[in-house]
Amino acid sequence: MSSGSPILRRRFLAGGAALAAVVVLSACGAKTDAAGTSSDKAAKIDISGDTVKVGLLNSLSGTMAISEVTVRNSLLLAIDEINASGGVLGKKIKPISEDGASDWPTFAEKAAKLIKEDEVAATFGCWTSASRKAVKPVFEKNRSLLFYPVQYEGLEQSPYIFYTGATTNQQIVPALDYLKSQGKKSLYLVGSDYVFPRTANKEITAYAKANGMTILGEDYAPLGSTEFSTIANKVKASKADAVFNTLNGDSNVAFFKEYKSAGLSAKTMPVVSVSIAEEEVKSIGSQYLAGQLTAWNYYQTTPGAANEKFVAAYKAKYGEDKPTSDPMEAAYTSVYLWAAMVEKAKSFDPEKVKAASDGITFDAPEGKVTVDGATQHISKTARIGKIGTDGLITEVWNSGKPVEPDPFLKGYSWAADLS
Amino acid sequence: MTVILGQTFTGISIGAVLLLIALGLSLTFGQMNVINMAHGEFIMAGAYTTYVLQKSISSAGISLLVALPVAFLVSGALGALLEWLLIRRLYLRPLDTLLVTWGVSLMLQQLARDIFGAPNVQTRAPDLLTGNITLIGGDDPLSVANSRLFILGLAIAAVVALSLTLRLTPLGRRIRAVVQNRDLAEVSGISTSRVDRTAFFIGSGLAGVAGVALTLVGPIGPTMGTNVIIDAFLVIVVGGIGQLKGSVIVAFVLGALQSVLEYSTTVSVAKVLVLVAIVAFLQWRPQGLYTLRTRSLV
Amino acid sequence: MNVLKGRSARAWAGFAGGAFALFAVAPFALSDFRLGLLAKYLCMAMVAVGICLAWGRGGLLTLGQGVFFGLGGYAMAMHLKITDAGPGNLPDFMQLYGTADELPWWWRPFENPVFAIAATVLLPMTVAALLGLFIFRRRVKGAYFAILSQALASAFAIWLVGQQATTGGTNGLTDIQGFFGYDLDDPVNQRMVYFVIAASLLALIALARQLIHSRYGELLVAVRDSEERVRFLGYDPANVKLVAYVVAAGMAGLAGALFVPAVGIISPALIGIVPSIEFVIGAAVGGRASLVGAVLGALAVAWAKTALSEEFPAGWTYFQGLLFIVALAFLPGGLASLTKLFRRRRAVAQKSPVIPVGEAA
Amino acid sequence: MSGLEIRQLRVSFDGFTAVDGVDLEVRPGDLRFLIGPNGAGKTTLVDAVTGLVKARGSVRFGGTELLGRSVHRIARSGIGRTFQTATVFEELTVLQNLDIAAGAGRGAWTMLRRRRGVPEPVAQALETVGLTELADSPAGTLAHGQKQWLEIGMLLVQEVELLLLDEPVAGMSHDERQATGELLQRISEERTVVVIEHDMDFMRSFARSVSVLHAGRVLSEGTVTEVQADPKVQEVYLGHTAAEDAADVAVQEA
Repeated sequence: MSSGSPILRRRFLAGGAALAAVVVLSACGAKTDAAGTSSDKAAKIDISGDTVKVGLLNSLSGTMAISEVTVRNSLLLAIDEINASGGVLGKKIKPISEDGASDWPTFAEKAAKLIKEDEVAATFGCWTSASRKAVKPVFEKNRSLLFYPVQYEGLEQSPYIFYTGATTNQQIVPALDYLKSQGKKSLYLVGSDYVFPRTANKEITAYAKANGMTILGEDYAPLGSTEFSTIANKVKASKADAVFNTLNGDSNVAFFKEYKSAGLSAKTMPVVSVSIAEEEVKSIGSQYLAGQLTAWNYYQTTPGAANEKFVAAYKAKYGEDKPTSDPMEAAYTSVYLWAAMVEKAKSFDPEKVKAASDGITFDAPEGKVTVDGATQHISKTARIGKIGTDGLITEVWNSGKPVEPDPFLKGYSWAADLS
Repeated sequence: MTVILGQTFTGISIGAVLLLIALGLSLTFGQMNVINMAHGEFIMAGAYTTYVLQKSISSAGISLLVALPVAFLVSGALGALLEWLLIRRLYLRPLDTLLVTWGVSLMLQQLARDIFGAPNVQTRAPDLLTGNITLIGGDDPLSVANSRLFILGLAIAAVVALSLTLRLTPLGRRIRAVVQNRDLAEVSGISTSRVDRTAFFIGSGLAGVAGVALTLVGPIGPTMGTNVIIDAFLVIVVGGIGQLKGSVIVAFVLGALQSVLEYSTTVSVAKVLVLVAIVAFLQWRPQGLYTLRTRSLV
Repeated sequence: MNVLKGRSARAWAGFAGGAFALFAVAPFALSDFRLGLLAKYLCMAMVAVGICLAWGRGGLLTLGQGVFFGLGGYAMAMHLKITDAGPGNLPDFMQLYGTADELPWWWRPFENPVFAIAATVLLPMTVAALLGLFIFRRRVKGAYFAILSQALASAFAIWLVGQQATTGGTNGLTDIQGFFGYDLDDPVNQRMVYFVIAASLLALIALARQLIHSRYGELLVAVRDSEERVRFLGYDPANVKLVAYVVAAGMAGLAGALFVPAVGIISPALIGIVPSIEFVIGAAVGGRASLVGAVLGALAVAWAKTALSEEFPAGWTYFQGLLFIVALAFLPGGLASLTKLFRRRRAVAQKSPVIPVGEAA
Repeated sequence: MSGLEIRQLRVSFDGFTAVDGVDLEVRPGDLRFLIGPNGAGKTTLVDAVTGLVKARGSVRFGGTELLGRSVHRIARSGIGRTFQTATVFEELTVLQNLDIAAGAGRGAWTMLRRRRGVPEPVAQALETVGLTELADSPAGTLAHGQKQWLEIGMLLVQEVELLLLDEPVAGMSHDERQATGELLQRISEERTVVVIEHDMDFMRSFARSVSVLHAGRVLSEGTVTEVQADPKVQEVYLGHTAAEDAADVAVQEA
């Protein structure tokens, strides 16, 4: 990423010896050096025995647990299914769960633990961009694989991460295209104060500029903020045609309750949300959300046999009232994709798995997806949905065919200045 | 013009929410000097009470009204239990109380996660409370949300009820006696431990009531309490310990400040500025807006 | 005087034992990964040393240590990000989210390694001095001080998050690759970072011990127990408290600075209310007034967090909460009071006239 | 040695005037007792002199005006006091208590080093108040009377010229009172001592001069005999005194 001077691969020998002398332990530094440990080796993977371990890294406590627990559930479902049909390369998958605790340095610690102590073949998880940024160097340094299942802001392409959620051109750009086709000329942007919304809004602003739309306002609330009366007032006063919502987690509940109280609705000023899936609809209430729009690649109502099977299996395992959602589907898919890559590579070695990844397809609940080996993203069908009074989201538009991933938006002239 | 009026009402409504969540603390923190970090989880308990009641009472309006007293009892009972189990051992160690109750708050959050699931849950608001009243019509309309009016009314009712209780009932007199001079109260035949527990019951119960009100405007989930707890403490600190009127004034002033700053800057900047203003204010009045004149407080 | 000598000898023995464990046992007994975690715990222990001084000995409710930890950490991380990027280049996150084409003015001084290293300690100390000057002069005490510290920690974290273009926002500064020219990717260098941290911790312990047993340390306890009385002796208690507060802030800053190469990340998540409470809890569990207790307590709590969350990823917060409750509600002097209790029992059994003295109330 | 000179001192809290125009002069080397019924303003007067409460008027000690100065500055100009309840640093040893009291003028470097040995003034004070044996005991373990003596010792090492003692013998046994009285007499040879006291026997045995306060004013002043003979004192106070004496006796016998 950074194109600066390469860091000198010097060793701390001199300094180490001096320090060690002070503490009368001069042998220490040299000894380790003599052993000649080097980080150039890929992380070890434990394939002894008849199981292969994978890491599940999700927040099970803290503010992000509200979303991430469901992702872990669907990861476990996929692992169960694969194991039931014989496992991968003849080995059963053994999931090792770790709690990221909604705390980014903890994510980094747990990622290192999974790689170094458990010697997992791959890790699945992370939700926020911040947690992904925190673990990215860990996976890169140890040459281990992470499958990241959530839509994100793009502009990233780590050689050791597979992105199975949507990048911007598979979610945000289609949503903007849809709004444009509906004749919406002015937008108000509301988001949580972190990387994804800020970056997404930069992209939206660039798109608007190139497409004759105006941005009437842009507001951010700290993550977890639940006081939205002022923002609702501002949105209302702006008289925008539509609102583009990149709020995350708890804030959405407060925002939509306030939105309705301010007398705004899907009829007067529709809101397109990119972080509200079935699980969030359930916790906010269709009372507040009916008629509002969402942009994803999957809904519980998406037609097809693969989805019927997924929804049925999920409900059978976790309860009839539990909905499925896009990040859950992307997580579920990511396990199958990894398994397919491993089978094709005939090895658990990350380098071989990476090499085998290009062109792997899977009939996912969202439809057929294909891995793009160059970007390590997957092609996905973009879908705009409308939230119904029953709390389910039904598709009102889709891209017709899977959209190729373009994390750096190279195919869009308006995005030239973004990165 | 309508913007100013609209923001004024927003300030009042933010203030009402602040007041409601801080009111219970004015007893437990303000009167008894206990820093109870689990207060936020008592708010959470009130909100979940509403959720549970809605499962058996189908009318959203009736279940909300029933939830108010039930949540008061549930959170109050939790508070009394906490006082009996832990806090009574810690009256002379304020920071230890803070750390211990923080441990309690961690456990209660996890408990909520295990009972109700990690995702937020939903309650339905009665239709009456999701609408708004239009004050000025026309091209530049001004309206106030019914839910906010309800919370404002609830906050006022709670303040009046609490101050009447403290002033007029024998219980209130006993609480004030214990606050002002514990030893004297004890030798005058007041069971201070029973008064402490009752005060804690009422303070925590008020948190439960606040929890019911919060279901109208915010999320209902395991971490909903942690989001509001520090703001609530600040209201009491700035208002002055042991003084209800200080808390009332400060809640509305902070609400107004927050709404004005949020409108003219951003939410984050507004939050930082409000906190800086509070620190500056405490430089001027280190004991808060109103103080009890006693020789040994804090 | 014999008592004093005995205590001193025991302290030396303990210190030597600790150094032996840190330098001779841990590096051989632990894997690279566990040693890295130990380095992280040692950073927590460094904060606890300061807390022991300010809270345990001085009675100051230091609930804003996250701010000082963060200041130190960011000062170090800013310098490392600049050098990672190389001359003339912007740090990676600025290229992604930034709007400016050059380094913001307040980043520039951190290009200089000497300035950056000095800032890791002096910046938190300066901030603490300014804050303390206001707070202690105005005699903001007890619960007020605690809540105010938390509010400040929270404000600082919110501010950092809001300035994504220049601070990395919620992400913080991640992917730190080099440490003054040494590649942090290399396990040997990671190990040296561990040694630097261990040596720093021992140095801080020695410094704190000197302070605690100096005349100043005695005065600090006097201020804790009766501030008014000290004032009548002709001291200004505000200054006495200020010194402890500022030293504790410097220690937290150094801990934050060393945390960065050890873990490779500094973020607002390490600054807000929760980490600030966690810093204090370690010292409280071990015994706030005892240096050994505070350090071991911080290590134990940090270790327990890792161990419990690895063992019970879905329910570990029950155990963590329970640990805090049991240790603090039922052992006011922390785990250190257990040894005292034991020693007293033994002393009573020997019928020697030892007078029981409680820990700080 | 300096004397204390108070002119028209007034202290009021929320409209209640606790000290209402007191004029008081204490000669250098005096052992002055302040007596008066509860609420007469004795403690408030001492509070005002030491800067604890805001007051109007004038308080001069050795020619310098004290009103308006901060507590620790007043303390540094040679004025020390004790409180009704003994406040020593319970967790520190007797020696540490005295060492701290002796050290207000120490420089930073001295402060940051350990104490080596026992400083001469501290050793002397230990001797004077009779606590040499207990030098290494924590102050929290001392008997009540010993704590009072330690407090007085702390004032001695502080090199104060004026000692303001608030009921130093309350709760002491007869022997302890006797010892304390003799100690005060010794001390007042080189310093000025002002004692607030309710114990009339103690006052009669040791006072060099007496001021009687009543309702925030000085009612009478003079030697013990003069004051006892004053009809004003007898009128408003003596009845009270008899009752207090009885109470004191009761306490002693209990």
